[in-house]
Amino acid sequence: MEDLKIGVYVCNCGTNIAKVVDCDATIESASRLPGVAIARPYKYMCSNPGQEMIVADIREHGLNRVVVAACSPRMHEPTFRKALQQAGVNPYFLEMANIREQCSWVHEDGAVATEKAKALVKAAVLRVARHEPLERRSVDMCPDLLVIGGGIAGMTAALDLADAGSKIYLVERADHLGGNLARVDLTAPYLDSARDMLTDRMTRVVEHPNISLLLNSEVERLEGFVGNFQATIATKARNGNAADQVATVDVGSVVVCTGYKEFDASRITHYGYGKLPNVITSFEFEKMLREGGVETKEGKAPQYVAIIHCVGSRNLEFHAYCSRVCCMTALKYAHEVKSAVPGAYVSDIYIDMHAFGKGHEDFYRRSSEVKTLFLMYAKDDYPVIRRADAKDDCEMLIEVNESLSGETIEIPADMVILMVGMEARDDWADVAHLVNISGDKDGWFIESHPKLDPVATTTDGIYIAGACQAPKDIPDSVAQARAAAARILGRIAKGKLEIDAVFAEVDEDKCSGCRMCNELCPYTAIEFDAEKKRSHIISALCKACGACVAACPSGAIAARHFTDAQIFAQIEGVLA
Amino acid sequence: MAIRANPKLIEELETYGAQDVSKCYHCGNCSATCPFSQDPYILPRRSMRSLQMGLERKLEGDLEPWLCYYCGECSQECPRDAEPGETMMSLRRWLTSRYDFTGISKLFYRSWRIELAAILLVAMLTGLGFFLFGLSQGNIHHYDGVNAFLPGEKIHFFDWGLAIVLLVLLLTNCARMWWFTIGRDKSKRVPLTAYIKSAYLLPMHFMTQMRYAKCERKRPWVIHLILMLSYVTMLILIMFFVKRMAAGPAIDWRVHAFGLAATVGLLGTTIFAVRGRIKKTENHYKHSHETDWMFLILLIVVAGTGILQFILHRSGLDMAANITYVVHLMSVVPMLGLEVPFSKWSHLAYRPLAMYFAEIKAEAARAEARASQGVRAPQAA
Amino acid sequence: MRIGVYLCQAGIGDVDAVNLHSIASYAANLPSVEVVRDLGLLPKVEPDAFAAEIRAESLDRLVIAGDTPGFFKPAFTRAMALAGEDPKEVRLASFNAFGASSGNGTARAKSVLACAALGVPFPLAAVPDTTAVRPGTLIVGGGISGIQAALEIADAGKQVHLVERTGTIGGHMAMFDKTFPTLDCAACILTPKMVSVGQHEMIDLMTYSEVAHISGSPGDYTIKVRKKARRVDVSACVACNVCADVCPQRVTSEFDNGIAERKAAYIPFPQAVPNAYLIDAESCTYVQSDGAKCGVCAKKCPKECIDLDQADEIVELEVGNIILATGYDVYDATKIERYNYGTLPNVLTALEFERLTNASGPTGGKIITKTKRVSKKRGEEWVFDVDEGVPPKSVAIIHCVGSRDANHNAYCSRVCCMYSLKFAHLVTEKLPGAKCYEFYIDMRAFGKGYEEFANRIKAEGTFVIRGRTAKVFAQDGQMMIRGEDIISDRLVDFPVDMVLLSVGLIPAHGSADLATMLGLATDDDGWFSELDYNASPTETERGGVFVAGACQAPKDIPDTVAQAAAVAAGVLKSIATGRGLNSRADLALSDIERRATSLVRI
Amino acid sequence: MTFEPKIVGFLCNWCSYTGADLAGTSRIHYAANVRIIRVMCSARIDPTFVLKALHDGADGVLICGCHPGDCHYSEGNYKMMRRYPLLKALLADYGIEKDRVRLEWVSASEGQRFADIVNDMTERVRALGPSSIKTALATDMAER
Repeated sequence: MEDLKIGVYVCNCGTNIAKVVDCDATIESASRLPGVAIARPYKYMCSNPGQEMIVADIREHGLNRVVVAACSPRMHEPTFRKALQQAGVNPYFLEMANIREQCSWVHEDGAVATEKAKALVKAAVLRVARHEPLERRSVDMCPDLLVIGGGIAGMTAALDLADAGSKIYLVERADHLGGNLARVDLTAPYLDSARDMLTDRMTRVVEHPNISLLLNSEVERLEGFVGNFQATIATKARNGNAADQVATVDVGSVVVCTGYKEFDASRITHYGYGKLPNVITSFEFEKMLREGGVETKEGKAPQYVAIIHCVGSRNLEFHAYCSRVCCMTALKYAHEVKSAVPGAYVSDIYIDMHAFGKGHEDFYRRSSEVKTLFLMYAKDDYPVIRRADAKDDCEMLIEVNESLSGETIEIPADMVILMVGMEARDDWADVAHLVNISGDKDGWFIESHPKLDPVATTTDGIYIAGACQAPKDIPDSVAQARAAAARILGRIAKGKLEIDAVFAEVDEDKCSGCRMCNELCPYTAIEFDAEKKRSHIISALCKACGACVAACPSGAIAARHFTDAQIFAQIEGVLA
Repeated sequence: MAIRANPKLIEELETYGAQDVSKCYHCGNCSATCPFSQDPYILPRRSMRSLQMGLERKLEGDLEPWLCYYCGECSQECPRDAEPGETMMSLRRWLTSRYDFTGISKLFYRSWRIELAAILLVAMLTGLGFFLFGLSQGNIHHYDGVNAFLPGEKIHFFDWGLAIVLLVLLLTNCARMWWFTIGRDKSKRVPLTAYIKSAYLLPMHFMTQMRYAKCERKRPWVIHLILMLSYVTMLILIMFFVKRMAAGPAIDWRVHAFGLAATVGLLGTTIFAVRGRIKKTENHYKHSHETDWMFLILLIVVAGTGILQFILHRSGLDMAANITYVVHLMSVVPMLGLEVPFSKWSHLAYRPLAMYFAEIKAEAARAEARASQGVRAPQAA
Repeated sequence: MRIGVYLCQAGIGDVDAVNLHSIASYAANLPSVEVVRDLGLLPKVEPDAFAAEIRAESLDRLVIAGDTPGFFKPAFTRAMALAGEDPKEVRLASFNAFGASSGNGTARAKSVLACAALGVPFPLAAVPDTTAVRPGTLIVGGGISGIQAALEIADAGKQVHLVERTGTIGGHMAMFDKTFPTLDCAACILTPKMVSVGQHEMIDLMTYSEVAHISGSPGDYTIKVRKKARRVDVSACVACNVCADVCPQRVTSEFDNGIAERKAAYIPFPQAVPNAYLIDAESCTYVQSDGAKCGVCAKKCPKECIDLDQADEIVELEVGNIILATGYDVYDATKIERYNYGTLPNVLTALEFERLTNASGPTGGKIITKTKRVSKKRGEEWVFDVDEGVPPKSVAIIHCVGSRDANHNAYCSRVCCMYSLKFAHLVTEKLPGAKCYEFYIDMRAFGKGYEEFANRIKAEGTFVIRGRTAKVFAQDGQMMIRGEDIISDRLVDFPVDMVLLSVGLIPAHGSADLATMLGLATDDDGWFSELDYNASPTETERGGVFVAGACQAPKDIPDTVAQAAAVAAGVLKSIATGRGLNSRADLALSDIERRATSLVRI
Repeated sequence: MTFEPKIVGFLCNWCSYTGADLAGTSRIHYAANVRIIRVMCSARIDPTFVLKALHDGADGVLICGCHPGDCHYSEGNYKMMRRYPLLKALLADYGIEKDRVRLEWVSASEGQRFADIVNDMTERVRALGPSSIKTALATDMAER
């Protein structure tokens, strides 16, 4: 290796640094450090002349390492890295000493601050001496996509990418597209036709040349990593005798849109679902609406219809979470009952009315105006449904501890609609395992960041969209599906997948195969090679947090750019 | 014990003017805005709630509607335009019909046609009766004295008769009000001492309407007070001093001054109210039930014909005065005979009574709480 | 096929935008249409009676046409079933859903009706032609949605021009301390994104700039951006603060929402991107005196990068797509007199409290009440004084301020319940022993982890009172609050030291101008109208124009981010293929009719 | 002259280092005794870093990471949180006073908090006096 030739540049930042820190003394001290070929101050290192000075020095003096003592690396590290690159030096041969934000701006005593600046510069010099040239690498990015689930989210993601030219494998377990939305008649709050919306999407999917629609199919296996997955898809044979078809396809990304299932209302005994004939679930009522059969099991038009919210949601016994869409659906039913059975009385038994979206509050107000009787109950204080007596003019009576009046109220009902909440699908854990993501305690898939990255997961290349991440209404599912599509489009646009030069590596010679690191990685980037009995990091998935590095008992894992040697050098430096 | 809800009641109340109550989503804004709202009488939201759910029996027993003076601040601030003020007004109409055992009140409130027909019928009968009586008994050119077209004493006799009928009707209705609000609830016994202790409230509220003054805007109170005082003055004058009122040609200012003032008061406030209801100047004038108009028109006719016959009489135009007088009586009789017991004017009795009852009930509740030491500890604050 | 067309209006939206008479006669001339009846506003449709009509006319398809015909569909479906016809053959011609409530509403309504009569979903038929698309994208607004959209597109290697009105990107999120429901620090997750935007080679960041003019057509828009005179050279400024130190003019800080002051030479906040100062011309002595006075900052600037005489500049951009991410403003609480905001010193709005409780805010995150300060120059004023201010012993939080209220904004602002709960948490956490009250109507904790968060706040000891406060007033020098505690069935009337108003969201000022410039529809409340509420929540009737985040309707951060990323899908798709859709708004009736007819086979 | 301890600070890049920068941009003054070393995540902080720092003459070590739940890498800070008691126990076995090593959560907006922590820690370590570890370790090494 050629001799170290370190250039140290101390920025005055006008007087921002120089007013407190004695820059000349810092220079002087730095110039005596091992390997330092040149040490110079400048008024503003970040300015063009400042950067040009570095470039000129590299060219003139053959510098191979650069230390800039200036502001926070969060500000200008990219600036100076560019300067190095321009001069033909690997950009990672740069180290910055933060002598502004963490020195001159926070200390008043010049002498003390100067000592600290000297130490920080020394740490940087010692560290940079141990830097290694790093290269950003890239892996191939297959533009094709696997979409699991053919509901509204899955179809949306598929269409966006198919339009952009990718080949899509849309895998749906059922024999038709549309998911749960296919069971719905009208959507809230504008009472638009769900069928029209689905017909539009389904027609496009079926007719799209880039979409390979695989109904009656399931993904059996997924291997590989971002940009390079191999998916094995099994398609059930149409007739019983033929064997299932199994195909393996190459895809670059996977969007999981497996949606939800409805809560099983019979689990709440208070409601007598399954025992009382005219206690039905929202989906059963939806079917009545689609077929024009809003009537009791006895074939009569119900005079009193009651709607009970939060069935299986927002309680301690079943699910603590809110299912997000049921309130609006319930309000929709209030209107629909009044339309299908003019003169019917509708009671709506709720906890809090979640009418939060665009047009929702207005819809709620309209429901009030058509004289829906709203009754409020407290969480976990379930209304109780019983058969009415013969003298009553109704089939059932619902007893509610009504919070807005403080009274115990009995509501007449001929039909009771239970607003069943959303639940993760029974096999969510299998799906999570299949694509290597995780679910929360309720079985909803966990996103990479609840706020800033609601579509990615901790496994790079696997995205989630729609209600499989958490209960969601149609616009929010569509938005999330398109967000996943955008992320994938962005990566395809570049052709290759750029991998940051900073990531962790396993030295196979040192690895003992203890697998301690395997479970530690939040991005499941560490694989265990059973044959070699060694762990291995998929650099494309590594985000360089270094958790495994610190944990490895054999010291076999090195964090590029944050190696033990580099940090040890820094420790020595700051303590000088 | 669960109370059975009746989703149909809200439809019944629509005919009494409560069109918007279903819009209420119970934010509690109105109750906290209301100057009359005070534990244990929280209004108007609770009444809105009972009405939405159709808790008929509970509503019958509520005094809250009578504690509201309709300053309208609740309606103004209501985020859902549910018109709590108007709902309370409608509940007062509905309660009036409930207190009235004859069922006439209900007919009037639910159909303005029936009410109008009843008024016209009574007016016609009255007119016919007096005209025939006058023609057979006296001289139409003569206004006062024994040979008068309508002799004072006879009329006065009729007045008293009417007054007694009125009183009986009112008293039975008031008794029913007591039954609904206090008597029926066996769980809460009100000791006799409480009745006596608070008895002073009845005349006080009747005469001063002091609670009305709690409204932020004082003008409605002043107007209402003038109207009420004028009316009562007139009533007293007619009941006790009608002879002197009618005696002419000399003017007895000790009586006539009151009479004139009352007439001016009646006419002035009525015209103000009519104008207000047309232009919707006040919150409580924004919605007008047919019975409101009926009542105002009757009042104007009564006051107008009253003053006109006085002027005609004093001007010596006895015949014209006599005819006007018959018209006057034709409006007075339906007003007193129909409006007071069966319609809007019954609140003259119900409102002070309600305040009296409210205090008694609250006092009884306080005594009970003291006895059981079961004072509910405040949860917050 | 025998079709019956029934016009039924629900009275929603701009009902005068369509000519029903003309639509009815159009419907009568459509093939197979046998019956056309106008049933008027909010008709009572009796299924039994209608079943008789269906039988009598032997209709086998019904079309309900109107502003929101879904309101009447169940009755017609029932009637079809009773008449023994296929209940699926009830088709909706929804004028509002497909943009017939504005512009050439009647023609659009006719095309919607034609599609319904043919049994073809309108969005399938009403697809405009494609057109060539320029690769650049304009994003208006540098809040979290603008940032997210910019990064999604720029990370794909496509050019973005991000135009932000203020001196820094970051928007409202940069003002927040914590974000619900995870309570992670807003700065921790936002500032790295801001820095990425500032350093991204594909993002042309134009702060302190406004869109002045837009011309062109989908795929080829020409934008004039007014770069307001910042008077500080962004590339040279090192954020040393000398200009602010020497500046003699103090004004209230917009970033701190008026609870602190800044100089006329200032940086909105320390982590601003670009990390450069600016001179506020409105308050600058030099600018206001036409150069006669002051100018000291320019003289003292060590980098000599202040040009106080700088003038506005117009920059022209050519882009293919436009993303509107203009966000929101908050409701003006002074409009609600009963809360006495602006009169009582310790009644604060949500954004004021965000700054107060923010660790990098004026009090360093200490929650204190205001102190009275009297000075000759400025008279009596109430300020947050870290040394003298005392922490409040009780804090009341009022929900739905300006929201869900016919007298103000009828809509729900979607985020206030959750941020109010967050405030309650911050109060109980920072001020142990202080009482905290939440006055709410409905607790709208609907998102992932929200309900659990609400449960946690209640468990922490916050008094959650169902009932919106009616009044905040002063009594004998003490602030009082009066409301109804509905669940406990009593009136509450008690003293508090601080009141927080959970003000609702309104469209950002200036968004109406943008809508006009682009010929974009807004709803009654001024939020930009999306193309299709369910199916296309980020597109608009105008080709190449997208909406992201709260400018479409109030939205929380996760939903905003998802939507902003979703917008990028539309943009990237068009850039990838080089073709984008024209405006649906420009589609002619005949085009839609033709396409719908060709699609009938499905 | 008062004793000026030397403290090494390991700060995570996303929250704490940014918070320390904010203290700077907000010009919050604090003791100059802490010298900061940036790591990507507090989970990267190997116990040997702490030992190395103490060995090389540090009188104290400050570790800062994101608040629980805020980790850029989801739960790196929890890993540090779990390692910390073990580290403390180890140090206690070496006879190192507990105040010499400290773990704190500092967010990107907590510039003031960072300054307060630095000042407080400096005072505490100053009160403890110079660390004897360096000499102890040196003796130990020599004996082996």
